[in-house]
Amino acid sequence: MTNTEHDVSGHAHHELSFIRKWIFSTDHKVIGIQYGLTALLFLLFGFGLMLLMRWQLAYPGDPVPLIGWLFSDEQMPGGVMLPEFYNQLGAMHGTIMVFLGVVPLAVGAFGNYIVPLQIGAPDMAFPKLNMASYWAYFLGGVVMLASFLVPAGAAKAGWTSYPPLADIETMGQTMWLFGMVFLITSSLLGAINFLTTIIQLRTEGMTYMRMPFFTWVQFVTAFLLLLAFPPLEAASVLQLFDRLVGTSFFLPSGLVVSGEVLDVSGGGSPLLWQHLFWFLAHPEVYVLILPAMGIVGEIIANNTRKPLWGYKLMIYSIIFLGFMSFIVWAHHMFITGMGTALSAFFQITTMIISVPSVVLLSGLFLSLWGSSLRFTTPMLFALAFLPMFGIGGLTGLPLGLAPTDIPLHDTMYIIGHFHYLVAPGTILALFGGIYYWFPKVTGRRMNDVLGKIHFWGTFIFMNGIFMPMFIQGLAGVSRRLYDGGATYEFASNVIHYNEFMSISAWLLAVAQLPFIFNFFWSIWKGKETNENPWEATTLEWTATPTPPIPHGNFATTPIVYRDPYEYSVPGEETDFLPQNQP
Amino acid sequence: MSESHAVEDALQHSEERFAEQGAEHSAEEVRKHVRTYLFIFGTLLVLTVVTVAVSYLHLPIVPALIVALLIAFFKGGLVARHFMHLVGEKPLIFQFLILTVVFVVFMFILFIWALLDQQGVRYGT
Amino acid sequence: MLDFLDISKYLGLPTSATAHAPGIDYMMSLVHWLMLVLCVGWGVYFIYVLFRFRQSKNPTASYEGARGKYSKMQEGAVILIESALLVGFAFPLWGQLKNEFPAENTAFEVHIIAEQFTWNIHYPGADGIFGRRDIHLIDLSTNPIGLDETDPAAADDLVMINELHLPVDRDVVINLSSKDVIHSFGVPQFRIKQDVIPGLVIPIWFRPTLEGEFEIACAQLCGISHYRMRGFVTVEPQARVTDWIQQMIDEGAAF
Amino acid sequence: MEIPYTVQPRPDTGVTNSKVGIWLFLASEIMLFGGLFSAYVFLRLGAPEWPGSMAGHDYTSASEILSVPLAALNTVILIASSMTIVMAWASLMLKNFSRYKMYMGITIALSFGFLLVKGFEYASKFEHGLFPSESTFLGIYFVLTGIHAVHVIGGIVVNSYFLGPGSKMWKTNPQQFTNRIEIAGLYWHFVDIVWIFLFPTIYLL
Ligand code: HEA
Ligand code: HEA
Ligand code: CUA
Ligand SMILES: [Cu+2]
Repeated sequence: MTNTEHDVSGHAHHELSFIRKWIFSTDHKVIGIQYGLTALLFLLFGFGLMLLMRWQLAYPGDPVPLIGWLFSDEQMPGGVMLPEFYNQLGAMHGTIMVFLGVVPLAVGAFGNYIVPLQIGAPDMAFPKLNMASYWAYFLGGVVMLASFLVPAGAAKAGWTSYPPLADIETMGQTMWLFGMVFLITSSLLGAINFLTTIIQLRTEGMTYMRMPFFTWVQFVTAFLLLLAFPPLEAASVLQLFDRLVGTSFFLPSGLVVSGEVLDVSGGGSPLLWQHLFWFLAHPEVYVLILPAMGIVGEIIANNTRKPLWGYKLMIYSIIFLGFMSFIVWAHHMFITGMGTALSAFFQITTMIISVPSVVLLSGLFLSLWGSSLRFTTPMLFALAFLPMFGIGGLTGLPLGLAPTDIPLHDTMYIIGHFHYLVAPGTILALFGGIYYWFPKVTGRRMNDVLGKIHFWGTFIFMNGIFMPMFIQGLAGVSRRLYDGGATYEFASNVIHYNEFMSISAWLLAVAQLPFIFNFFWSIWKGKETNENPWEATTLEWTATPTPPIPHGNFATTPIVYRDPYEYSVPGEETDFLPQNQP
Repeated sequence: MSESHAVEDALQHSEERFAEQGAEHSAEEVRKHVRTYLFIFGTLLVLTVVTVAVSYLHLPIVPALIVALLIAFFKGGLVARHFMHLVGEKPLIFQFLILTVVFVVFMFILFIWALLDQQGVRYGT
Repeated sequence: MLDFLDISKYLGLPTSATAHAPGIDYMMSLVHWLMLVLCVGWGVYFIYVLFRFRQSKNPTASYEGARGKYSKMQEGAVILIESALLVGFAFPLWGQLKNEFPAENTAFEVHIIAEQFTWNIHYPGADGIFGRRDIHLIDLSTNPIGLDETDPAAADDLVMINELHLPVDRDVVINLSSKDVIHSFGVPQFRIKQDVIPGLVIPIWFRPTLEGEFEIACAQLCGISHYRMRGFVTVEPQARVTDWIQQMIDEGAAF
Repeated sequence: MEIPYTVQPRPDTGVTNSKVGIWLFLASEIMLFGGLFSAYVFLRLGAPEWPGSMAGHDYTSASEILSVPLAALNTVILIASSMTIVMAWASLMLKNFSRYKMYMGITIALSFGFLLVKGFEYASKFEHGLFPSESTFLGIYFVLTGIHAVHVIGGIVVNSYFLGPGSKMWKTNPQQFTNRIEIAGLYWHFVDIVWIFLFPTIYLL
């Protein structure tokens, strides 16, 4: 390690074959792009499932127009959706959105591409492992998709896969479990890589407290993935045993299914699965939100032209949030018959964990004070994230208090609560991130007019879908209902919202067309930019050329001299000072 | 610039250290380690015998549990401490381990607590 | 207690029909007040900031940014209010529902045995004793809960599908169990919801205060017909309930 | 391009990348087995009797079903292999490559020995109709030992690679090779520790 300069020219001439360069690449930037494209396709697919479902919810029992005939008789005879297909769509929508869409996009794509650049590293610490984790993810995705084709279709016990239902379900559930094992493996490998990279490969001068907000967020996220996923892996193995070997880890004695006494030894517990599942799944929801918050933080600092307010406080909040997220899981289980002491514990921890969220959101809000706001396309998405996260988070409070959770549990209110966090929340932030970093990845900017159309369409229609869910939920309408609640008398005055929500969903789909067009068009035809079009301060923007050089990123290893967001420093010529500026 | 020199110096230093380790001076050290390893190996064997022997006493469940787990923790500790040379390992590694152990303990305790504070009566066998 | 804070009507909660429901509604109102204040407060601030600090109005940003203690005060207030909600409402209400069961033999008792996709409701009849059940006696068309007819206590038992009759203004205890998968017994107007976990018999209690017809809605995904796993609750005076049970037995409507 | 700190430790953390990586991996493994052990405790405390009746017999203690001597033998085998792999690493530190090969070979042989004994155990269970589906006790026994055995197999694969093709690195980059053996050793010791806990919990309690 005598010279810190990397030999660039030697590599530039070294031509890799197409396959090594784009398919089995070990360059974090290519892997990031692979993750990104795959995850976007899965998002689109998951959205497509939901568009189908929303037809059934709006017009229960009516044949699906135009595309109904495409489906098999096991799914939609005569175009009319069967309840078993509805349940498949629901379970797979949840699974795909969470594990194959948002996490791979937020962590696999953005994290992979941006983190090494932001800390001035030549690549991830373990490039081969990085490739392996992408391919494990890919395989997991293939298994999940293939499960639609097996007899009786994909998993239909919800994304939560509660046994005994999941234990006695059809083959799709087995596929779901195998798919999950791949996805978990992928996440674990990825998490190890991120943590090692951030701990070991920070360039000179890049102390922890100089790390960009986004990198910090990825750091904590990686810890969550690393330590929360293994118990679900254990649970998946146990459920596989229940399904394939005939054990009864999750089956108590004395079950009678369809009038027949179930031929198992019994002695298990359905609640065991719930504990193991939520031990992962609660931290997982912070995995969904934290990267989004990181992206929003970057965009806000850049477009307000001032440092993030309370940077350190926010970092501490994230760490605290990450830690606490491991001990709140059973707030998903209040209604399972939890006693007073334990429920008190989990209510307290849940209320405690809401405090760092309040701090984080307040910090982002306060960052706007005294700024010089630029309403660029990414900024619009970032700004919209704030109130949307606020609404989603606030509606978590009545759920976190056990007595008020009684009427709300498993109603549409829950669906509204978390979609405000993951859809108008995370998805908006991810869109913002795409617009923001697109120039770094491609050297071209996306079209602004189309971007703004995309923004307003997405913002309005998402609210159109999810706001009425609170009304329905408060009225008591359960979730996961094939007919959207039409069976029930008490739902009759709120049932009509279903049509409105569904139309919003389809319009939301239309609103994505300008984005998809913009995305591909801009890759080849977008306006070319220099390496730092937003005049940003963090290291990824100082990497020249743009996109940064394969396998190495920086021609000279950058040295960091200052805090991440030195915007509008009094007495300086420019309103931004890159971190590597002495 | 001076900062970068400091880093290089540090690297240089650690390189030298490794070089030394390979040389005579540290060979002696390694041999000393080897003796420890053999001693630990012996202790582990003895403890295994003790564990099995105790199990033949058929103690009631609680003392049996305590003895068995104490010995297991002690054995695991020895392996971790010496074979995995946690003794003298860098603080970073300990930070990981402490964090992980905290979560495992939380999981353990909360699972058991959840089982105890559950409404309802089990039926069937 | 400060009735004007009760906004449960505007939240669109269904009518409340049990003794404990107003407590939950009141708490729900308070939480939503907290949410509303935070939402409106930050919302107004947000919109103001968007206008006040747009680039054309404020071309150079301030390096220091916001000052003052408002955010700390806000966080402090959130912590205080959440603690108050926990200690003042959440713990007592939960304790009441979980621990303060009515004294034995004072309450009206039924057993509900859930299955895909019906609620089997087992009334003990005049003797107040539930007949023995055995899973090996289960026969879907004649004996859905496996009631042992040889048990004398079973003689006057009534087993109905999806028909739950409860006395008004009397404590009710329901023992919930499931034959197959997890269901969830929920009656929105009662502010009651309890997962029915196979392998466990879970008791719940409440006190209906409003006569009328209500629906039991299964709240936990339990298979393809989860969406229509509906039951009916009739709350009426005790005498009518007793009569109804007798009438059903006489008519042989039951199993 | 070169990734820093693959061979030399980073000055401020004092460790190499792969050291950080393996310990993080082990942390996740601790959570995996922590989850499994928690599941075991959850099931066991919730069970009316343990191990309970299976294949038509009533059992009052695990040792009536499982063979304690075989498991004790396996404990000894694993501990010994832990010792030999650390000796393999020490041999490399002493620049004694052939000694390394010997110790690594013994480690792998011992691992196979472990699996062989395990195989005997499994086979004798199956012979008596003691399948995982017979009872929760047998289920958790097979899952815990099975997942552990998968880890042993993983270790065999890695160690064989370092004994065979992977050992060429000794010629080109002895220092990194030594590091790698240390890493492989850390994993292997972990597998040993898991067994140290598995043995009393499943067989003796
Ligand atoms: C990104 C995902 C995400 C996030 C961040 C959260 C955050 C929170 N969640 Fe949520 N939750 C989910 C995703 C998420 N959740 C999912 C997916 C489910 C359902 C799973 C299933 O059953 O399928 C769920 C379910 C769920 C339940 C279970 C309900 C039930 O099933 O009965 C509970 C209960 O406690 C809960 C609570 C909370 C709380 C207290 C927070 C807190 O962290 C929130 C803290 C935030 C705030 C308190 C906001 C602060 C706001 C301001 C300071 C100002 C606001 C300003 C304006 C509006 C302008 N959530
Ligand atoms: C991250 C998680 C996530 C996300 C983002 C979403 C997004 C959406 N969800 Fe979903 N949802 C869940 C997680 C998620 N959901 C879960 C966990 C459940 C519970 C499942 C269960 O019950 O088990 C659920 C359930 C659920 C239900 C309830 C079903 C029921 O209870 O019966 C509904 C109903 O409307 C719904 C709707 C939607 C809609 C309309 C969106 C929209 O916001 C979708 C928006 C998507 C896009 C806008 C796609 C953008 C992508 C592109 C534009 C691609 C571009 C491609 C290229 C450039 C290549 N979801
Ligand atoms: Cu029963 Cu849903
Ligand atoms: Cu949660």
